[in-house]
This record gives sequence, structure tokens and C-alpha cells, in this order.
Amino acid sequence: MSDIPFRDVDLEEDEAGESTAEANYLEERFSLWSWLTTTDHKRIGILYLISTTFFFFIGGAAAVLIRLELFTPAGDLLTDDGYNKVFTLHGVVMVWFFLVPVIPSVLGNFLIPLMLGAKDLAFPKLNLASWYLNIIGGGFAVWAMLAGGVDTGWTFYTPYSTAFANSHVSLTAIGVFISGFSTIATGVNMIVTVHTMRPAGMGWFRMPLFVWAIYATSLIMLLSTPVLAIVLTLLVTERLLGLGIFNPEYGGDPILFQHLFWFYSHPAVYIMILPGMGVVTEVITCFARRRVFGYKAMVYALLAIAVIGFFVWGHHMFTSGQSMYASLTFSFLSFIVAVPSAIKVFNWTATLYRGQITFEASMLYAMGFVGLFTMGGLTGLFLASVPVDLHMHDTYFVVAHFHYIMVGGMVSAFFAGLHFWWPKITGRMYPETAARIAAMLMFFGFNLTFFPQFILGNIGMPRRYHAYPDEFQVWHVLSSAGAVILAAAYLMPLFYLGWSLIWGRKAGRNPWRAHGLEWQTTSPPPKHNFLTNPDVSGDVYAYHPRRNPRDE
Amino acid sequence: MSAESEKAGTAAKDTMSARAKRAFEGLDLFPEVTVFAALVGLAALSLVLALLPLFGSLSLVVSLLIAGVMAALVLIFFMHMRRAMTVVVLSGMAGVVWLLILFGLTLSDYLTRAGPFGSSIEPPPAVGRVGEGERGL
Amino acid sequence: MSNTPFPGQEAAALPPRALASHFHDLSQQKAAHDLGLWIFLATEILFFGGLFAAYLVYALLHPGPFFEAAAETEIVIGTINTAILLTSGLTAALAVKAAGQNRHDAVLLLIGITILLGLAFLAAKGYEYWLDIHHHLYPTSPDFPLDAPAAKLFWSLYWVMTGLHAVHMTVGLGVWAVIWEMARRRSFSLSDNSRVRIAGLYWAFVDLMWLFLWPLLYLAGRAG
Amino acid sequence: MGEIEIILPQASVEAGSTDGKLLGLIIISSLITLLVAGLVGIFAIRYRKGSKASRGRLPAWFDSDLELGWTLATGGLFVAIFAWAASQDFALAVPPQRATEIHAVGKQWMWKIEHPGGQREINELHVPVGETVDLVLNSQDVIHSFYIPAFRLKQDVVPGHTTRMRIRPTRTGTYRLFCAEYCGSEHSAMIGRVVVLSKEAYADWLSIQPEGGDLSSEGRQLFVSRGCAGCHEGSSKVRAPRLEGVFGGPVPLADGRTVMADDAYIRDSILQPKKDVVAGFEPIMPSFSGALDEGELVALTAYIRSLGRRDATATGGTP
Repeated sequence: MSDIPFRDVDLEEDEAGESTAEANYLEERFSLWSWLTTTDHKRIGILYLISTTFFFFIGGAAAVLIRLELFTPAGDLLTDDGYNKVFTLHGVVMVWFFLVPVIPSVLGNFLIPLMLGAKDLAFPKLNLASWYLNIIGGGFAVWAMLAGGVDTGWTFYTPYSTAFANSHVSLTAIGVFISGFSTIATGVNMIVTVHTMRPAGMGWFRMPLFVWAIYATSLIMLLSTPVLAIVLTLLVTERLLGLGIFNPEYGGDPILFQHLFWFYSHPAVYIMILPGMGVVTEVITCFARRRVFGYKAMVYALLAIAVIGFFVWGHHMFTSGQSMYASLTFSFLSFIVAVPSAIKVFNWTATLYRGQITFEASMLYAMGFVGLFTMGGLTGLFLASVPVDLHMHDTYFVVAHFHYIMVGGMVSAFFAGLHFWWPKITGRMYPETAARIAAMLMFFGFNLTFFPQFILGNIGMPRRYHAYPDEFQVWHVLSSAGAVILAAAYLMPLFYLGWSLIWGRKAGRNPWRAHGLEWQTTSPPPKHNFLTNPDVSGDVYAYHPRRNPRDE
Repeated sequence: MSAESEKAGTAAKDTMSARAKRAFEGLDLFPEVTVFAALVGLAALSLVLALLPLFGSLSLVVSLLIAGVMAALVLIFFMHMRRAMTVVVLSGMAGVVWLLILFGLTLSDYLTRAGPFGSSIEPPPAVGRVGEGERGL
Repeated sequence: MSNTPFPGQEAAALPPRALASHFHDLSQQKAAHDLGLWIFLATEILFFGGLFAAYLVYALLHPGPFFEAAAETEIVIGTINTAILLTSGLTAALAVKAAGQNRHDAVLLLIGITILLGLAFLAAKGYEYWLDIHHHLYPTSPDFPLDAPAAKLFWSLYWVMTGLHAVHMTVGLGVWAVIWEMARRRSFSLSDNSRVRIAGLYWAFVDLMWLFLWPLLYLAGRAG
Repeated sequence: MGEIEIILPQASVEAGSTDGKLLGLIIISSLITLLVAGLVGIFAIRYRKGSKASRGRLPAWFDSDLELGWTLATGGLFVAIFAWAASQDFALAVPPQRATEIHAVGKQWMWKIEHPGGQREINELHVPVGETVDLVLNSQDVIHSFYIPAFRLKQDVVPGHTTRMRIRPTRTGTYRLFCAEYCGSEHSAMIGRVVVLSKEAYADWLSIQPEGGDLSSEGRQLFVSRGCAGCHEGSSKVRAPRLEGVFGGPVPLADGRTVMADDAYIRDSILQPKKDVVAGFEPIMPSFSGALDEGELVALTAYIRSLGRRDATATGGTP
């Protein structure tokens, strides 16, 4: 890396150069039909942005209902079945229709070809198909919700889901199954693009870490999602056709369902966090004006998480009746997978050292990410320890832990990335003050919502309880209060980002003076991404704390 | 264009065999046909070994080993894995390796459960199957 | 320097249908298509892999009744189908080879035979399903002929495994049919385009899965 | 029976050692969090844009040695925590010696408990302090999970499985019992109490319970009334193995294997007689699957166990 000559970003950028011969991708054609049949990766990214935002607010509405219900110990707002359906909806929608696609399919779609100097992903039609599969799958989930809901929890444990639930399990499972193909299609597209469409001169170890993160994520998507697909197929055949792979009456083993399910769902947790790590890396290095610390270690850490993440699924099953020897094996491997995560936290922190730090909204989100991800990761160690997990499993401690990773981590990272690349995506600057306020409000609201849940879990409050004994109330009240703040904070970007679309200042090519190839083209980029060949000779992390072009 | 192909279609009826002969003229059928013969031979071997009481409870393992050899032939000669890019070979192998991860760690539970093998699995007292056992008497 | 991102001039020299606009040359496009399909096949291994894992676990938990149940499958039809599939694998492989040499008539003929063999497979499979149902060999049947509960585990797996394989066959036949029609109209260049090669790879894979289903479902439990 | 204690007490042997590990983890992770957050905060202030802090090149050791050091340190720390956590005495593993067995059956949405003397209770579990009790757990429908926060223990109750949880209460009092695995509509109502009594109080409590009949004598009645005795007893032609002394020892099977005659084996033999046939006998026993309910099975098993205990004192261990 160090043998690449230091080249800083072009200082004399011409804002006048925006009036180019080719219209940008947003203005190229306007009709709805042109959007719905587009094969342009940037437009598909926008379609994904719209659909994931839609699902985020459906899932968010369910979360609000959950927190309102838990404000009092009695189950007074919703019926017990109603509550069970709401938390299932929250889980299904947030996991499969928001968290899994949100960064790979929105930012990944938009940015991977740009970062690689390519015209599009390798399979543009497949890319569009993956969006349709995603919304068809989501359509099934919403249909199930409107038809009366589903009450199995997002984990679909048998035999409850196969033989006892009277709700729309099959419909939901089919929806998730379809969305799984969308995930696989995205994964194939990303991997093939990274392998075959890098420009000459961009070796593997010169790729931006965001590309690496999406690459590692895609590996997990491809190797885990098929197992989810088959386990859901078995679930649906058991419900609809009376076949009985997990039926205890035939000697089938419900624990086998859990093995197969978590073979997907634990790696899926890494699907939901690795892209966030990639985003945060890009943001921190840019606003610290410092070359990312330990580039190769970051790459190897991503790949290590992707691979070792497949060896740890049994830590969800310590109390399930699985063999204690298996539990200890999985426990050990779960501690091992924490090491690469620790490497990443260390490297982000070290990147700040001797930097020239500014605090744009994306930087605030990214710094929040580092803190919250650290807490989420460390509480994961609690759950990886067999004796502590025997106490904490299926309590609110688990709920708090994975929300620190998923919401504190992934959602923060998504907002960091959305703000960071917003000028590139829309050509407009967002209002910085409003964005900073939203970022800080989210951090505060998030901690108020979820920190009390660690305490709840510790004093024994089980998950998925519609009503609960009185002694837990004080912590639930705090948590619900935090949720109100969090909900308000999540609505804010909708308004100020919407505002910026029309009234925002024009961004220019490179408002952050960042180094990736995506900043070499106009904002928003033209249909074929680059009007002239992008210059790949520079180092994407050639930041220098003493020469900050943004001082001009 | 279409008229032409229609004409070709009618012509084909008359001289099917002649056309077929011409279609294959000079097309090298090897190594595919050889490999096919080997596959059929292996399948026959597998069938015979499965029907004979030679290997006892390992019989299925033998069948699967033969299937593995057949799969390798298909991969190498029909799917041209030999000539494929390294990354293609790697991705194919990844599928198999991850399958082994799935098997291995799942078995780490089943092979080490407490008590005699599998003893923690018991059928529950199911309703509605009364008397089923008597039929076996 | 064939790898420059924007060699518009080079691309213009090629037939318009063969090269998509976002690739720079045919070799890049071929690499992308091959890799894409192989990755998809790797996911298919894991898709069937979940079933193999279930088979493995239950064969270990209930060896007796599981293999007794396996002895009830229609081994004759299963074996005939194995032979049919192997033959169709040969014709498909030859079709790919012929396509690489732009041998139009041979490709049409070979794909045609492949399709007919695939249809024969599905017909035999359908007849077998009819026999199975006739013998009450499905778990919800009140007259399920085997006593041991675990026999129903085997038969559940039998239906799911063969059913999914048949779905894959059907998809493969659909792909072959479309390609056959396109090839008949000569609407793409056989050697420059990846279609026949990709379909051939997919077909070989479906073939390959059957090579494992056959011993697991038909040969198991026969000895002695 | 006092009020339920709401500040989580340590009421079992496991509670103390689990809490020790928990505290250790809290301290370690708080320190790491403070370290990371502190460094981020300090760097953010010290190296904010325009500050006077020096921004020279990083020293050479910073890049590689520090990274390696941090990686090894965290790796070592994590492995050490694993070893510490794994060192806990897992009562969940195969019980080394037999203890009082209390059967619990989970069903939507209640816990049915049965004591060895036949006393039954619902959503309440009375146990003596200072003794070891094995809870033998079965489910009639879906997966439940038997969770006693004050004991820091939970165990899933899985249909088709018999799972066990060894509890060792150390402190009298009344504690919460939860179902921790989501089991349907009234999951949150599937809660109860665990009452830990002094040994005397437990004996008193047992004596005032309505006569449920001794579990094994109940089993004896079933053994006769269901016709088991016809083959497994008496001096008639040997059609079936005698069951005296069988429990707790090895049983040679017709196919050459040997199994340990434990609860699971007895249940299997009743429900699926053809699965493990004893060497020297014909597989002629009919299945009683469906003919016996969960409670009757438990009673029969208890009777056969009582037959075995007479001369099987030396075979306490399980494989």
C-alpha cells in the first residue's frame, strides 16, 4: 500500500462542470414505468431505499405497540394473541425486509459499481428481479399481517409453528422464502461483480473496505440462506401437506429444526452487521482525515467473521436440550468469533488517533456505532458463556443484546452511510444541524430504550411476555419512554432529508473531499456512472491529517 | 427467416436420419460417451452391491461412495470443472465444505447426547394411535 | 489492456446481442456468467444439504425403522430413472460441446433428446407417485402400511427430496425448451452466448443431485 | 409460604457461581467499554479539526505490534473467560448419581408437577432445601422452558424428549417460575412459584397433600391391570424378560448392542417395543403408545425402577 504515490483529492474542482452532456440517472427518464423496469443499479438502490423505508416504518409501528403494551404490567392494550402477532410482525419485517437488505441492497447496490469504476453490476436484470422478489416476499408478509397475522415469533420454532399455531404461518414463511431468493440474487450479483468487474489496477487489497464488507456479507448470504429456504420448505410442507420431518409423533426432533434454523440465522446476524462495519470504516477514515488503520487486518477480520460466524450457531441452543459437549464447543467458538470484532473496534479507534476530526452527522452516527457495537459485542460474551446463558437465555438481556447490535449497530451505520452518500445519491446537501440533532437524539433514545432491558433480563424477565409481574415495571417504563424519543428521532430524517431533495444546497462532486472512485463522478452520477474513465491510480485511503482540502 | 425454418422443418421429416447423420458429422463424441459408459457401469455396480448382503449396515456408505465417484466424473467431464477458473472451483468447493460444517456441528450434538445414543428422543404418548401396535402381532 | 473499463469502440465491433453493454468483452462476460451460475449451484448444494442433514440425523437416531421404510420405495422405477437421467446428462453435455462449435442442427437435436428424456423421467416419477399413493405411503394416510413411527420420517423425506428434485427438473426442462426455441429461430450466437453452456451446467447439477438421492432413497435398506 | 421475593436472591448452588461469573463479565466488559469510549472521546477532543495537537507520522511499532498485541490480548482474555465459564459444575450434564426425581410436564399453558410419593401440584413446585432434586421434564405439546431465575437455571422442555434439570436449592423462600420459551397465546400466563421449604416443612407439606398414592404402587396396579404382568411376571413360559433388577444396569439386545436401562429406555420399551429387543426374546410385545397417558407412563416407569433398586445399588453410573 505504501508504495502508491500520495495523491490528494483534486482541489480545483469545477462546480460548473455539472452541466454535462449526459443527464444524470435521476433525470434520465421520469416515468414510473421507467423506474419499475430499470436495470440501472443506482435506480434499483433507490427502489430498495423506498421499500426498506416502508418496511422499517411498519416494523417500527409494531415496536411502538410493543413498548406501549409493556408500559403497564397488565396486558391491557392488546390481547395476548394480538401482542404475540405484533412482536412476530416486528421480528419478521425488521429482520428480513429491513436489516438484511438495507445496506447491501440500498448502499451496496448504489455504490459497489461506482467504487469499482464499473458501469453496472454483473447481472442488472437479476438485480431488478431481486428487488421484485423482495417486495413480493414482503407483500406476503404484509398480506399475512392484514389477513390476521402470525404468532410464532420470527424463529418459527416447531412444533408450535407446524402443529399448534392457528395463524398465517405458511403465508409468512412463503414470504420469507421468496425474500431469501432475493438475498441470494443480491449475493451472487455482488460476488460476481467484485470478482470479474474490478478495473485493471484495482487489486484485491486496494478495494475500499466497504466493498470488502459487502463481499464478505455476500459470502454469508450465499452459504446460509439456502438452508433457511429448505427449513422453511419443510415447515410449510409439514403444515400444508402433513409431511412431518420435525414431528415428534414420528420420532422427529424439534431440536433439529433449531440446528437448521440457526445455521442460517446466526450467520444472518453477521449479514446484518458486516455491511455496517464497512460503512463506518469509510465514514471514520474520511472525517478523521486519516488513512484507515490496519487495512489488511480489517479485511482479514471481515473474512474471519464471515467464516467463523458459521461455527457458532449452537450458542442459541444451550438450554434446548442439546448435548452439553456441543454447547461447550459452540461456546468456545463463540468466544473466538469475538476476536476479529475486537480487531475492528481497535482499528476504528486507532484511526482517530492523530487525525483531523470533524463531526458531521455521519461521523456522529459512526462514533455512536463504535460505542454501541462494542457494548452489543461484549454482552454477546455473556450469552456465549454457558452458565450465564442458562440464566439469561430468552430473557430481556438477549433482547437488549441483539438490539445493541442490530439497532445501535446496523441502523446507526445505515444512517451514517445514508448521510455520507446522500450528496452523491441525490446531488443535494442535507441540513447539517438537524441531522446532528437527530443523531444525538437517536443515541440517547436508543440507550434509554435498551439499557434498562439488560437489567430486566438480569432480574429474570422472560422474552415475549405480554403481561408481566409488577416488580419489572419500573424498567419497562424507562424503556418505553426511551422508545418514544427513539421513534421521534427516526421520523426526523424523513423530514429533513425530504426537505433537502428540493431545497438542499447543490453538493458538487465531492463535498467531503473523500477519495473513493464514487466521488470522481458527478453528483448525482450519470446513467453510465462515469463520463470519463475514473482514475484508479490513487489510494482510496490517501487521507492526510495535515493537508485537509476542506480547509480551503 | 421463419419461412426458411419452416421449410427446413418439413425437409427434416423426410430425411431425419440423414440430417441427424449430418448434424453429428465430425462432432467428437469423446470423452463424453466413454464417461457415460463408466457412469452406467458404476450405477450398475452400485445397484448390485446394494442388493447383495455384503456390507451389512455399511451398504449405504458404499453406495454413497460410488455416487461420489460418479459425481466427480460428472463434475470433471460434463461440467468441465478441470478447465474452470480457480474461483469457480473454489465456489463449488465452498458449497461442499459448508455442507460438512452443517453436518459436523449438528452431529457434535447428536453424537454426544447424554446416555445411550439418541436416548433422549422418545415418542410421546400420542392420542389416536391406540391399537396400532396390535396389528403387528 | 483488454480490461479498461470503457472500451466502447471494441464493444461496437461485436454482434450486438452477444455482449451486454456493461461488460467490456466477451471473456469478461463469460467469466461472469460461469461464476454466477457456479455460485448458484453452490447454494443449491446447501439447499439440498438441509435435507441430507435431516436424513443423516434420522438415519442415526432410528436406523431400524428408517431403512425398513426405505426398502418400500419403487426401486425398479428409481433405477430406470437413474439410467434416463444419466443418458440425458450425456446428451446435454454433447449439446454444450456442439454449441461451442456452432453446430446448429446437432444442438437442436441434442437438446430435443434431452427434453424428451427429462419428460420421460417426470412421467416415470409421476407413475411412481401414483403407486406410492396407491400403497398409502404418505405420512397422513390412515392406512400407512408401516408400524414404526420413524417410517413416516423416511417417507416425509422421500416426498420432499423427490418433489424438490422434480421441481428442479421442471425448471430445467423449461429452460431447455426456451433455449431450443431461441436456437431454432437462430436468435443468438451459439458459441458467443452463454445460454446453452449455463443450461448444460444446471442440468448436469440436477443430474448430480439425483446420483445421491438414488442411493439414499432407493438403494438403502435393500441388502440382506 | 411467604411473599415472592422481588430482588433476585441467590437460592441455589448455581446462583452463587453464575453470579460470580456475571459480575466478572460485567467488570471486564465495563472496563473495555470505558477504554474504547474513553479513547474515542479523548481522540475526538484532542484531534478535533484545528486543534494544536501534533499529527506526525505514527511510530513504526504502532502499526503492527500494537495491532498484534491487542488481538492477542483480547483473544487470550476471551479464551480465559471461556475457560472460567466452562469450569462451572454443570448439573445439567449427566447426573453423576441418582437423586430425588420430581416429574414436571409442560402443557399449554401450565406446569403439572408430580412428586415421587404421588403428590401432584399445578404451577407450584415444593422442594426441600439443601437436597438435590432432579426435575424430569416432558412436554405434551410444544416446547416450553422451565425457568427459575432465583436458581439461575432454565431447561427447555421438548416434546419427544425427556430433559433433566438438577436443582440444588440453598435457601428457603418462594421464587418465581416462568416459562421462558414462547409457547403460544398464554405464554406469559404460564408462570408459577417455586417454594423452597426446610426439610421438616417439606415433609409436613408432603404429608398433608391429598392421597395421590405412591407412584410406584400406582405403577404396580397398572402393571397388573394393563396386562404387563401376564408376560413379565410369574413362572409361565418365558415369553418376556423379568424386570426385577433390570433398572440401572446394562441390557444386552438382540442385535448385539448393549443399552443402559434408564428412564428413557423403559419408556421406549413400552412405547416402541420393537426398537430395542432384549437378547433371547421374540419381538412380540405390542406397543402401548397411545394406550397410556403421560402420567401412567411415569408411574409404570417408577414401578420398574423400584424393582430394579433392590439389587442394583452398585450401578449408579450412566455411560
